[in-house]
Amino acid sequence: MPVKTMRDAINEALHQAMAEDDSVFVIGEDVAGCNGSQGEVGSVGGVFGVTGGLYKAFGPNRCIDTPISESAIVGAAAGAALVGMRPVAEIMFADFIGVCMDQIVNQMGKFRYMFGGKSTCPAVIRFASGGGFSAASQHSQAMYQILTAFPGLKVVVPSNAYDAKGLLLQAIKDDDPVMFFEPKALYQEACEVPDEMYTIPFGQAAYVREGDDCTVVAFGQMVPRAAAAIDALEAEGISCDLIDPRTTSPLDEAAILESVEATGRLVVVDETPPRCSLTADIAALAADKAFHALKAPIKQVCAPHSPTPFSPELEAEYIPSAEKIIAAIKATLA
Amino acid sequence: MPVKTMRDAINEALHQAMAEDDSVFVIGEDVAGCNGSQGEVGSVGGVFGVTGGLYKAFGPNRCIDTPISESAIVGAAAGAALVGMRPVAEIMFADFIGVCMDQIVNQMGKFRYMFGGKSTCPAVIRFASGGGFSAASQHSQAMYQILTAFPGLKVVVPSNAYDAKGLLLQAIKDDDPVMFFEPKALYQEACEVPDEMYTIPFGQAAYVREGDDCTVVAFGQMVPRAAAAIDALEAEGISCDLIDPRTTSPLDEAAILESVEATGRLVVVDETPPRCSLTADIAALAADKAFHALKAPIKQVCAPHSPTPFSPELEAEYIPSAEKIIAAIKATLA
Amino acid sequence: MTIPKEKLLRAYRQMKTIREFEERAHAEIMNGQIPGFTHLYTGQEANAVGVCEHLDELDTIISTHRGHGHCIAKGADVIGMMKELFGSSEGLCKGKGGSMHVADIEKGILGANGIVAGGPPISVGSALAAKIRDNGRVAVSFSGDGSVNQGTCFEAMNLAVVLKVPAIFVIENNYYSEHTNISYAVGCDDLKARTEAFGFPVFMADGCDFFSVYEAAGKAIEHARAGNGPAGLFAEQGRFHGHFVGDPQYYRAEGELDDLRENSDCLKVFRGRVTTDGEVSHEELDAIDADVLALIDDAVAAAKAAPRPTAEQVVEDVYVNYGNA
Amino acid sequence: MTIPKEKLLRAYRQMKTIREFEERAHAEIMNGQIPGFTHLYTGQEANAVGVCEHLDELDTIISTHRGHGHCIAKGADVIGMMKELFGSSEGLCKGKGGSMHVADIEKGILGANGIVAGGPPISVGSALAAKIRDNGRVAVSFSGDGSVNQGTCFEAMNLAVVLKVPAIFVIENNYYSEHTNISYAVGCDDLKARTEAFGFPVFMADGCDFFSVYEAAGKAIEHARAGNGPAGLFAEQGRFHGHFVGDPQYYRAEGELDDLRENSDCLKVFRGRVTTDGEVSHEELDAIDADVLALIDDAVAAAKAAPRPTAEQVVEDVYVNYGNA
Ligand SMILES: Cc1ncc(C[n+]2csc(CCOP(=O)(O)OP(=O)(O)O)c2C)c(N)n1
Ligand SMILES: Cc1ncc(C[n+]2csc(CCOP(=O)(O)OP(=O)(O)O)c2C)c(N)n1
Ligand SMILES: [Mg+2]
Ligand SMILES: [Mg+2]
Repeated sequence: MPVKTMRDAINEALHQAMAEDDSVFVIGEDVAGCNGSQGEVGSVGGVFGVTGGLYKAFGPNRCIDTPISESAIVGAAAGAALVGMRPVAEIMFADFIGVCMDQIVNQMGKFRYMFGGKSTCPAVIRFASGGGFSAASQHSQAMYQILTAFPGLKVVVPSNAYDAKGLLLQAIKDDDPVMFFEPKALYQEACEVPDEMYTIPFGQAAYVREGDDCTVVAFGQMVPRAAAAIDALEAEGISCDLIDPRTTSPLDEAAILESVEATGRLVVVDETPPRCSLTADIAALAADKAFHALKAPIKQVCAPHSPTPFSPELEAEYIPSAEKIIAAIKATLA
Repeated sequence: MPVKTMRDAINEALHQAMAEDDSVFVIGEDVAGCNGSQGEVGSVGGVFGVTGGLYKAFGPNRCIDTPISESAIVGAAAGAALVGMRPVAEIMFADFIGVCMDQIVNQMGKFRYMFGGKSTCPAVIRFASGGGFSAASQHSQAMYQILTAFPGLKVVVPSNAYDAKGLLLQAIKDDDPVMFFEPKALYQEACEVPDEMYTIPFGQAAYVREGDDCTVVAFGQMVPRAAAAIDALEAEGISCDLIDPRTTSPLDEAAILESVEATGRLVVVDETPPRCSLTADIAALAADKAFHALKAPIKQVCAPHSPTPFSPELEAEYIPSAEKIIAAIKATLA
Repeated sequence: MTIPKEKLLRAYRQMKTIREFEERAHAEIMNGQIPGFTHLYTGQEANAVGVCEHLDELDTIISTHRGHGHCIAKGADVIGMMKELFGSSEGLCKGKGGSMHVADIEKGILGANGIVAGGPPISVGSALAAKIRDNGRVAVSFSGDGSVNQGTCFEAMNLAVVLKVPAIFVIENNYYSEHTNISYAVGCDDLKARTEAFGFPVFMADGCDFFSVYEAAGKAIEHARAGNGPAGLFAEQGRFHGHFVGDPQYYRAEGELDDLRENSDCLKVFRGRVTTDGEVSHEELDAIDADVLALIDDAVAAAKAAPRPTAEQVVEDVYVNYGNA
Repeated sequence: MTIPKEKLLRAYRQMKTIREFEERAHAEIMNGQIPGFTHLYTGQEANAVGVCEHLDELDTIISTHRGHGHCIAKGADVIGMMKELFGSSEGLCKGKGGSMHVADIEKGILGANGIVAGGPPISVGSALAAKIRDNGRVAVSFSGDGSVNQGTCFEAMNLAVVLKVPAIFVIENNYYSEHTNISYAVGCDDLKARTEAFGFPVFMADGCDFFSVYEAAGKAIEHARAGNGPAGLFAEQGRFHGHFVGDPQYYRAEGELDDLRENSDCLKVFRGRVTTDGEVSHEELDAIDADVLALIDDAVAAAKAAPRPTAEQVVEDVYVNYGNA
């Protein structure tokens, strides 16, 4: 099977979805690039290169550059989706949710409910998410935990190229608004990805590792890191389940609970600060619904309660390391 | 001691803080009222009446009406605070955080960290928060759980008039940006409130009830409701601790953990939907740090994963009732 | 511009329907029958109708917190709306939206909206869809004089110009945003010029005169429909009630409300004009009045008798489907 | 307008300092010594200096992602800045902010800012404080041609007019926001007119000519300082590098960069003018060049030798204090 980076897998999904369904279009800042300039329009394809080639393949009506107006971008997606299009908007960095939050959480996320179930809003918003680039406090936030809190939105966080393609194709087909977070630290990571179109259903976790001693639940760029931690522990005779929920809303509660029932221990890993986080969310789930199986305190491995620092040394300390994940797993076994 | 509503207690705190320190000013939509009209400027005092009289007492430079431009309001507070003023901005409904989120979470909340600890931003933002008025999906959200997730902000949620006054006076004195959420369902609720100025430190929970069987942690308008639930259980011989953290960031972890250590049971109550909520946050805290004391699954009582409905019957079902709190407490004792 | 008689009668019926809907809603709110925050459109009827008479079901509108008039003008089911205001499960939004979120997608009504200037960006999206599909549709957003200072409104206007989409920005100047006059909240002296400077024409209308609105709206909509990009329409007309029901209205000049009702009532103005012209008789209009009154009576009666939502409905209608979770 | 020689020499020194700072930063980024996303100001130096030469430490500026030039022009410690870019704990922000968040509150620098148009509302707040205190201070926000379409920018402009505060909006038009030309992103034909329509005067400057910027900025700042409310300044001048280091710059016309460096270099323009006028000799400027080179050499050496932050510092500086928790 061909090996592709997450960037290329997402790009391929966009190409295929747009070819299949002419109600799909992409919109955002520099998703084509060079508009108004003397350069060739379409030669950029997004600052992370994810929308490369779409302008050339589908033209200016389907790959639409915008001014720096995130609220208008999301609004445009919301409105087009309400009348039956399937827009895929790009908000460059997830941190910029700050300037378009209302359109996401109070508008597209609530339409269906406020309108008594009589509308659909099949829009996708893509975000480059998370840390790892010394991009400092305003360009490093994961943000998916924030949107997970809002009913009406679906929230997706792929951890590898294969999942990214299948989840994005599902997102575009999905009739609800889907927030699609691409951990930017993983854009260059590659794995086998089929050329054909395929979808991965929402609310179905992936079992990344299987083991007996502890359940580890990790999100996004923490998934490969947790896998590395678990692999390192094998030598010490410790084996863990590693669950990647893939979608945080809906959440595959059953997969998590089943595993915790079996192992009796839980470590939850995410790159966000701790408060009102997904690590807390999953821990609380287990503390209620798998309580009687629990043999040890539930450990959360996450960033500290601080903004993301710039300096690489500080950021390395900030984002959970494999070492910290190992320590947490061991703590549950102590 | 005089009895005052929460509205009046907050208003009194504003009057006193402004009289004491001329760097304090209020800014927001209709905080004075009638500007540009033929009516008397200052005769409104905020749509909830909380800033009544401030214009007349302190004039147009200290009680400042604005256009409907929430990002500019928060930005104005942030910038004024950076240069040493102590602004108190009003964002009418907490839901409107959607249109000014960046200025709150990416700007004022991160200045100090990004600037290496060399700035202070002693701004307060006040929000009318939460449900109970059939105000539907865009005017009923609590939202404090969302801001609690962002390091750099302090977050306050009073549950009675006495606390509201003392916490607001502390917020205005505080050198960090403070998000002050006023549960609008409590504006008319009254209790004894001293005329003098006093402060309540942040990060110190209030013990609202004391008991042995279960720890209940509740926020904002859920505090009196949880108290009613606990009082009703007394007849059945069940006694509970009721802890009101009062500030969600910082959080008085010690008070919660100490109580859970003693009771072995925990119910967390809030009016928000469940995902990445404060109820999950507190449950996760206990599932780690009080794990060995726990005798029963930790129960969260919160709204369902849906936007707030309009119809009173639906909203009554949506916001946790005393009955649901009672059921959860009993479930931990089952 | 001559307007066929049939259209005139329909316009009158629509305006009268809005008026009676609002006045009865007002009464029922005062009675405590309608929950929540309700903002009435009384007095501004000619705006909504003067615009929507140019639209068909495939064109879209998006509205504001003060949305009843726009929805009725665009063809929303009046009885379903009244049921919605009462919070019935038979309401247009099953009692989940209420006054501030009345919507009817099939009629091209993308909803009332509780967020000031929440609508314009969404309307640009609908206009963009029309452009992509090249189907001749237009998208109208209504918003108030208070909305023009919200960032989303500006962004929407600029994006509409950049993408040259058929979006019409209708700004209804009723002089106040809540308790603040436009002369305070809009910093510049000439809001029309400020808006036009974004790069599209703005047409002006007297909001108490259906004919004025209809004519100006026609130009704006024609401009957009012809593929020339967005257009604006400013209509000036005071509201007859407070911002919300219960507003003490300290901001009013003495006699302002009486003057409005006396001299700026679009129903009176319309009646005066069409009967003077001899196009329509008083009797014809009176007959419509009677029809409308009966309709609204029915609507209120139906709303009071309509079933109430049940607890399990709280969690319905959040998603089309919610995966396996 | 005559400018004292001393001031001329200082202006040149400032521009040259920015230039060398940026060119060395560029080299060190290419070397892999400077982490993160860095946006260079090379070519636009006259904007920052032409404005900041009118300000003292109690006036404030707020900047953008492309902030080094503004910070240096306003007096930030150059060595501390270079250390910050390298991520040292001795950096101006202790290595926590980096290029996009350089700040020095004591010098009136409210920070570079990673959010496009994040700065203008904050600057209005600083201007509001000046108005309330009636202390004669002004607040300048720098932002780019791409920022003018962000809602926060419009809101800030309108609020500044409404409150009549001494805010100066400096818009630096370097023709591109990332890879998109202003002619695409700004829908209208005349951005100056669109901005003036908000209700304040906008002055125009040739951004490669210090004298042009200095003169126009003087007018804008004087307008604001005198209590007349906000003012705008538009300065046009291309950047010499890509949007960020590594940008392939597909959007450039052939020869555009060469032409910029050849014909729109503010240092050359300045040198040409002051030496032709005979006010300043080439030797005097050469001496400044040498000084500046030495300073930047020192800065880079110091930054490379500076201590690195330690793990426990991650959680410091979030709050002034964090209660009992
Ligand atoms: C973003 C936002 N800010 C504030 C409000 C509160 N609010 C509701 S209506 C209103 C005034 C709106 O004025 P205008 O746009 O003129 O409409 P009108 O009420 O006059 O029809 C305000 C401030 C809101 N709903 N949304
Ligand atoms: C709200 C927001 N949207 C998008 C970005 C990504 N971004 C960073 S710089 C930039 C272009 C800014 O252009 P301009 O304002 O002209 O400044 P210049 O880079 O030309 O100095 C963009 C889109 C951002 N930082 N913030
Ligand atoms: Mg109005
Ligand atoms: Mg630019």
